[in-house]
Amino acid sequence: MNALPVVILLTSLLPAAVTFFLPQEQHAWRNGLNLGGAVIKLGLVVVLMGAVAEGIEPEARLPLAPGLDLVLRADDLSLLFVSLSAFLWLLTTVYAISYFGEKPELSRFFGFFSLCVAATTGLALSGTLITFFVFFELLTLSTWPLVAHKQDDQSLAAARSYVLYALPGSVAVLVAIIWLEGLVGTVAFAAPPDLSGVDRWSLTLIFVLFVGGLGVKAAIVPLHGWLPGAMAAPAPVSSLLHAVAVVKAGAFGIVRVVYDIFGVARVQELGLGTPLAVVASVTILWGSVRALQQMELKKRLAYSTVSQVSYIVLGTALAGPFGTIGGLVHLVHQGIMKITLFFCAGLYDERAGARRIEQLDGLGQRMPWTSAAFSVGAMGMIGLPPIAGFVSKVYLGVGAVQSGELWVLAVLGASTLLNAAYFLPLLWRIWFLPPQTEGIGATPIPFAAVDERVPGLVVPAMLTALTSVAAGLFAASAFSPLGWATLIAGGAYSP
Amino acid sequence: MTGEVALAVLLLGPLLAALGCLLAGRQGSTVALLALIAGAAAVVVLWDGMLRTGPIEVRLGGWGAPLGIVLRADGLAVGFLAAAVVVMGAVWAVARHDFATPRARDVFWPSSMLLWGALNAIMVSRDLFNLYVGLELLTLTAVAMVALGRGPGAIEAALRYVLYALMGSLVYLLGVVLVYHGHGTLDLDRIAAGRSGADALALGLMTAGLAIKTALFPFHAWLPPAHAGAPSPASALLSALVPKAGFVMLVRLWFEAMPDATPPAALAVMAALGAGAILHGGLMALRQERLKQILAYSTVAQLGYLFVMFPLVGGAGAGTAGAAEAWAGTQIGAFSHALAKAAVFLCAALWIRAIGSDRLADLAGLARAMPLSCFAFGMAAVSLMGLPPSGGFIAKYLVMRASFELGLPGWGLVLAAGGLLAAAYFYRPLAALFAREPPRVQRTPRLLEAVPLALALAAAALGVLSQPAYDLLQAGAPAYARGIGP
Amino acid sequence: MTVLFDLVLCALMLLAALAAIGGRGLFRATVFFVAYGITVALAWVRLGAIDVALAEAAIGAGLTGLLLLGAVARLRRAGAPEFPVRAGLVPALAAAGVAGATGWVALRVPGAGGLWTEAGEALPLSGVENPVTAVLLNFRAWDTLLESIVLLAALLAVWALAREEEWEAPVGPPLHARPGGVLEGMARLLPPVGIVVGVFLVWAGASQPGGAFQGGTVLAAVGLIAALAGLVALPRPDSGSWRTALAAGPAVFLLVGASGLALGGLLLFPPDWAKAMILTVEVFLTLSIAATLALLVLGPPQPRRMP
Amino acid sequence: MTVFTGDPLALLALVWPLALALVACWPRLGWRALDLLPLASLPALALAVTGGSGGAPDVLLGLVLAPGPEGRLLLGMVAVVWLAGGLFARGAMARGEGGRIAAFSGFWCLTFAGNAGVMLAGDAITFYASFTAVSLAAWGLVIHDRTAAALTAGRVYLVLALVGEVCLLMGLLIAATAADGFAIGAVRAALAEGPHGALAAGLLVAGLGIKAGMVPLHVWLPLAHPAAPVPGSAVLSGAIVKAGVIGMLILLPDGDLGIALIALGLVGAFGAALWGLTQENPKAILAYSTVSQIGIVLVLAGVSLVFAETRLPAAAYAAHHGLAKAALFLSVGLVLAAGGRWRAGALALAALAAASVAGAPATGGAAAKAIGKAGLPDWLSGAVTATGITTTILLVWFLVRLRATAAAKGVPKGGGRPRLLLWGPPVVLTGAALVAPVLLMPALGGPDPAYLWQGTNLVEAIWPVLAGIGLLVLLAPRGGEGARRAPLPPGDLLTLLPHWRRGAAPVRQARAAGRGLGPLRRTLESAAGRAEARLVRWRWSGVAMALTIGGLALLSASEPGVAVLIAPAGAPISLP
Amino acid sequence: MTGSVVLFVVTASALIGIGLWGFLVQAHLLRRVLAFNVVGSGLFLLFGALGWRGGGVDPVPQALVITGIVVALAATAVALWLVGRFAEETGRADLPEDRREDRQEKSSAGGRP
Repeated sequence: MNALPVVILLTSLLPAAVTFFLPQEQHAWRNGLNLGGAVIKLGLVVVLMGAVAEGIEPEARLPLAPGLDLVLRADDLSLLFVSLSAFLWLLTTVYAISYFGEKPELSRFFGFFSLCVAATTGLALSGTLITFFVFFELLTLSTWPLVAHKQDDQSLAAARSYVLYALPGSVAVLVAIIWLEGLVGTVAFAAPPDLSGVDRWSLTLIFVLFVGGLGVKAAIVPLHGWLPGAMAAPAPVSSLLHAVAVVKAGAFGIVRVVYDIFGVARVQELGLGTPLAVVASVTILWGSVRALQQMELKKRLAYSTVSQVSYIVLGTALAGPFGTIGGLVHLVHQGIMKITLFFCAGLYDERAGARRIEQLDGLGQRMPWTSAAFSVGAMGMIGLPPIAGFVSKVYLGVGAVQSGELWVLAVLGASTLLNAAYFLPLLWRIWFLPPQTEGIGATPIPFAAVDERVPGLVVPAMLTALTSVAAGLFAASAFSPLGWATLIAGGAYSP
Repeated sequence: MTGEVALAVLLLGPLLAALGCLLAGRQGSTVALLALIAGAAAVVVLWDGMLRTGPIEVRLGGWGAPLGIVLRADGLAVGFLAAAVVVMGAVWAVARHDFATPRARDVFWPSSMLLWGALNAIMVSRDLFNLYVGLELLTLTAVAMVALGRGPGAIEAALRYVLYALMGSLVYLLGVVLVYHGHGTLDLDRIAAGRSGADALALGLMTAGLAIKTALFPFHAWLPPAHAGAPSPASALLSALVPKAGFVMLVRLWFEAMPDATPPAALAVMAALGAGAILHGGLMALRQERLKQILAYSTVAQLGYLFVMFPLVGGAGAGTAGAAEAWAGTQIGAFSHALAKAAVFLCAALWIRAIGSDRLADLAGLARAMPLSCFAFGMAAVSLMGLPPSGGFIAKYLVMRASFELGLPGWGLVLAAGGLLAAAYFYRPLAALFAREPPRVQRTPRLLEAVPLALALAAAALGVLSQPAYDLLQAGAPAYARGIGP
Repeated sequence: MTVLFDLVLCALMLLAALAAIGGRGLFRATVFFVAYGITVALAWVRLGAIDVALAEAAIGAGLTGLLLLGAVARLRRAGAPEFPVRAGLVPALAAAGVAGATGWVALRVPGAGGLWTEAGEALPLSGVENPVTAVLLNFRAWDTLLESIVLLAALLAVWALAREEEWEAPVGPPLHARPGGVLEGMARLLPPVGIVVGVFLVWAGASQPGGAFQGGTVLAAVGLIAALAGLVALPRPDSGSWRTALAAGPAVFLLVGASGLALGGLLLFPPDWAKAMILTVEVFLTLSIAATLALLVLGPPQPRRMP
Repeated sequence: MTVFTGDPLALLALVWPLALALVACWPRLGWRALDLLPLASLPALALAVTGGSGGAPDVLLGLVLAPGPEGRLLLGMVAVVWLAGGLFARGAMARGEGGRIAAFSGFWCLTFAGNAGVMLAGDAITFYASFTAVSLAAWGLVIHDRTAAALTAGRVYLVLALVGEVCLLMGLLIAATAADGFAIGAVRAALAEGPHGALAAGLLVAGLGIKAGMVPLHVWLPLAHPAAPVPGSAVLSGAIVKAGVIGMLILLPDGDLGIALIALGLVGAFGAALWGLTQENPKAILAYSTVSQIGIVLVLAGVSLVFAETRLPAAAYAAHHGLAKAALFLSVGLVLAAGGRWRAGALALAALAAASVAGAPATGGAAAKAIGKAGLPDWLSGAVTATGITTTILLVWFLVRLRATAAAKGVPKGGGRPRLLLWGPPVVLTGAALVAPVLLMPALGGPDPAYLWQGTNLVEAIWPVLAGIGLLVLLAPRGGEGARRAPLPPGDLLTLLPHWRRGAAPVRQARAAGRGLGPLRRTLESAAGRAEARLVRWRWSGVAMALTIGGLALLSASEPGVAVLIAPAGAPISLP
Repeated sequence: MTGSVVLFVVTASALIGIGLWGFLVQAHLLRRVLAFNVVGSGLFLLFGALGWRGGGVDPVPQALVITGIVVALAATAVALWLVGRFAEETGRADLPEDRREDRQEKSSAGGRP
């Protein structure tokens, strides 16, 4: 059982390693390999879930140097993230296979793609800070070629700005980790370090470094500049990037730092919860305002991610049981909703050539399934019941009140309105406006020729849309993300 | 005795092979291969033997110090011997295709064997003057390789290199003279056992001399043109291995020969020079337009990393776990730099073969044409940036942690900044490789592309298998760098 | 009296050095340098180090001077910079500082006494009577072995300067010795003498001052004169026999050193066989050193421009 | 996993319309999706009669469907209104454009689900979810015609609805936190006593008030009602605004908050009625009438808050208003669709419904007022009676305008005999409005129906109506239509606002960090370049070398190395 | 004898200083090589003088000095041939960075091509 986390990691890592060396023409092998890995992984994650639910926490350890062990360990928090990434990996792989068809450079793409998922998995299953950092960096590195995949100027510029932001962030995290470990020794999540002997200012600075460094990935304002540009990547990448991989890694890291390193009580004692909440709130609002100004669909979605991911941080910062649950559950909810939106954005782009929002006009007629899925995602983002986003919002709101941070409610409210302001016009255009008569985009696709019926693209979008409805509708069920999040929060607050 | 035989193979083998290459002419590479195989076997034997019985000591001619010369293969030495044989092997594989003309062939193969022999000699020698002779041999072979370069700047670069090297050796030798005067011996351990009023100046002189040879900032100006001007496989040797010889000598000098003459302030000066190298080299690398120049300035910067160790190992933290971490981290960093830097230079070698240029603009789009080597370049760059999972990361991590543990976070932060600079200057070639338009390329055998990949993977593997490296480095480490680990 | 002699000697050395460093005209500076080398050799004689004196005279002054003169000739047409480039105070202070500190420390710090005793005690076991030779070829044979290799490396570096298309040409500059001229006459006369002197130096090195390096230098000089006179054809860098000559000495040294492993240790010369082994090494080494030095002076193959 | 508990009918009332909404999406259905509309509210109607409750613990955060008496009453009313509206729509809109009709049908069912949900909700989350559904889906009803007016109205409606959503949710969250649970009762208690209860209650009033058409948050209403198709207007005014009302009734705690409600209610009751007189469009006039009537409901609700009494009277008044107002809206459609004597009949039907709204004697309106006034203090009772005057004036004005509009439109093709589906629903609704309150009077805490026939009460019911008519005759502008000033646009307060710009002002994005670092990087790089140019010259290298030598030597000589403190074995020793 | 030791040590140091100064300030490459040799011989002389006792010099420094002389010769040869090749290619006997006319340009352009 202890080997299970390693095996789960390998289900992504091995396909990645093999895919790199597959000749370009071996489409069947490559697809089989990646799909197989994804399916096996999902299965194993379910097994792991069972184990963790029974209270077993498998752990595998690889000593590197003294005080530097790579530890893979599954606890309930990591499982939340792993299951999300396993599920979405499978769907994204299906989507990506259909999306790319037999385009060139696919071995490279899928290699890095699987590597990216492996990094996310590793990050989720990390048992120590340094393990976390190792995978955190692997993630940075493996996503770069994905962002640059199209290899045009825009992609390369986006990739450049990504690295420009990510690496200083990594350095900050590394400094924070090493500083902390220099003070209290190796830090494992299972046994939070004893920080009582450390002076206040060091702790504060370390915390700021952590949040600053992880905040780059989590796209906290003003460290978010890379994210909107990164939408230049192919749709499956954007989907993964925005839903599970990069931004989530940052948010997940902040969650880990707050709960498993500092502990909620200490964060409050240091007076850091409120500033963090303020930062998250500013991000939420700023991201929304910027999204409102975007006329390109994927850019708008990207800024929406900026805004939404900070819900997670906000929940963490609120440092109460409900806030925690809200933040954690949003980790999952935002993932499935945002991936739906990006799947659909990819569909609009690929099948109708629509990239700008005015090009969406009337597409609901020709692409009803896509548009339905998109609508679900968009309404979920706004927080309309019974879609998943609503549940997050409720918990965050209650968390805010619990913590006495009533102003957070205003932020949530304003964000809801802003979300509505930039999503509803999209729905309006898709469903209610007449189609543009001339073709869309650079190489016009005649409106009548628009055809969404590519199962590999539509079905994943539909599935994630359904999942986000189910996650919200059956939130009270024990097996829902909310159920898991509640379980985790119980752990965080029981001692 | 096995250890001694293995050592003899590593010391005499390359020299004999060099003579063989000289005589064999066309078959030079075959001779070199035989020597490399023997050398690799010897390294394995030595490593194994050393882990079982501790450092292997040979008193040449049976004399021993102070009259004779003592060789000792400790963990540090064996580590570098291993790195050298791996890099040499990789360079061999690429150079076999690269040095086709009689002149290049006839000079390169003997010179490369001599260079290897000189490196091996330096790594195990415990005698200050013997180290000097070894270093001279190393320098001259390195100059020969630079002079082999075809570019217009190669001669100038070689000339500048020689001038620096001449002055460096003289200043070092002056220090040796003072040490002999003060101690009546040249043996490192015997020097450590006594004290002399001449130590301070001798340390200063020898350090300055070695700093010049190691291209430590601010004495690095000769290195970039030389390493950029040499034929690329030779550059790999020069950048990956040659400066490490001077570094190892400095380490031996400061921590083994004269630990009592190295107060914190002096150690801090060394680290400050290292910090200067990191920042200056990084910034200069950012300015370059040619790949090999970037790589050469990167070497300047990376050498700076190694010197940050000084106040951490020898300072107030001596004897603590932090010191051991800094020691191991730095040496692991040196190993992984050797592997990774050789990998990137070999990539450059392949690319210059394929497109005839190493200007960044000309590299555009190479990722599509030569994916394997570009991947290798990327992986090696990751190690050089100090990002996980790689030896470079473990190195940076250990040293940084030591700096924080010992309450000297400034040095750790310099490392962090250096990592950023490295990312910045490696980004440009990487981005160029990844651009869309593939250039016209001559076909390169896939197997050849696998060579830098193997090196890059080795550098990455060092990150995962750093525990054996750590154990190795603990063998024969100075007492105050021998920690038990947290 | 001796002090006065020393004073004069030292003054001469300093003057010659200053003239060599600061003298106007390259040729003159080089000549002063040779003169300086000879005064230094004298100083070594004064110090009673005849081995070093021989080496300094033959190598430090002689061969180096020869190399410098050749270089002066080659650089005649090169654009020369002003002299000195700018004699600022700071470099002068820096140089004076380093030198002064060295001298001061050297005088202030009591010497540890060197290795007189150890060398003396070990001498009977070394197989030779000359302690310097014992150090060179036995106690610190590894140094000497590397040193002989250093020469080879230097030759490789020099050869690396050849142009690709000239690799097949003979080494050295084109020579135009008049047949029957003075040079030829001298060249016919000198070699036998030189060879005798060289061989003697080697042979004597075991018990008296002299040795492979000094002997090799003399042989090299002889060879050079013969070559200049056109008596010996200049070899090509890829000449097999010459390469054998270059490699023989170090190779024998290496093999003998390695054979020590069978006898109890690396580079071990058992006292009984030491003399024979060292002599064997020395003979081959002299040959190789002579060849190497001569080729070093001749330099890489150079363009043959028809007059 | 428990699917549901309690009465399955409760769940069915909610799920059934949702399922129908999905069915309406079936593209083949086209305009025939209208057939679904009347079906939507049947289970809810049954539930209102049987009065069951239930829940689904796994759904949302534990779905609880437990209507109180007010909820049950309003649920029944709402179900009837939607049923009638659905039938009318089936009659009026058949054979329209397929896709649009299907969308209308989908929104219809969804809106109804929400409308039923708010009445059924037993927990705050269910209430909020339903409220959202009824609010946002109703937008689809408003914009159905896609005219410019409809779209503007839709936008205003949507913005306000969303703001209302947010206020409601925030208020609920504060309260639920204090209550440590989402049960309606607990939430209400927490609003009264918990921390930040006043703030939460304020937010709730705002959120619910927007929906209910409470002055001054009513501005969407006069825009949306005329813009929507007739059945849409009917359900909007009759049923949907009651979602706000029910919220106020079941969520707001007893206390002084009621005073605010009374004040706002009075302003609305009179102000809106007067403002409605400026309107020409009969549906706009009806909309202002709705605002005015809701004002009365608010007064009643406020009183029940202040005196901690049952909310049933307010609910009863609202229920009657729903029926009557829906009947009025439908009759607008009927009048316009009818010709000849059929039109006269339709106008008479409208007048009947209007009389009921005005509280004419022996109507359901009088009964509702009687129920309401039962607990009122005298001065308030008088005020409520006085609203009869304004209401009468407004509704007569409505009838006048309706007749004029119909006349202007002329007689429709086909002789003017409307189909059963057009006249049946308004007739039924009018009937219900006239009779149901009277029948239910005792059950709703009012006096016995006989009360209505007592002389004084008759007089009290009739004088406002007469006074209104009299006033109208006195004040009516002479000189016919032409002399009237140009009508004011609907939307009153909204027109006072300056034109609001679309979208936020452009915000300049902070320059990318990389670009910001550019100058610094260039400076550093060129400094490094200059240093490099120096260091390559021996002049400088040599000096640096000398300095290094000297510096290290001096430092080294100045104090012993620290390493000497460590004995070879690793044990520290002390310096002598 | 002590007096002579002092004399030789001082002279050797002075030679080192002279050579070093020459190395630093000379631009002509041949003069640099020459200066290097002056430093070298001064250094060797210092070694000898310090090992001087009675009628001879400590044999170990003697041997080391001989080795040093040979190594210095090797380096000198390489340097001189390099200077020759450099002059052949560029027509100059000095490095660009030491040329006065270039200095202005160098410091402003920063770095070599």
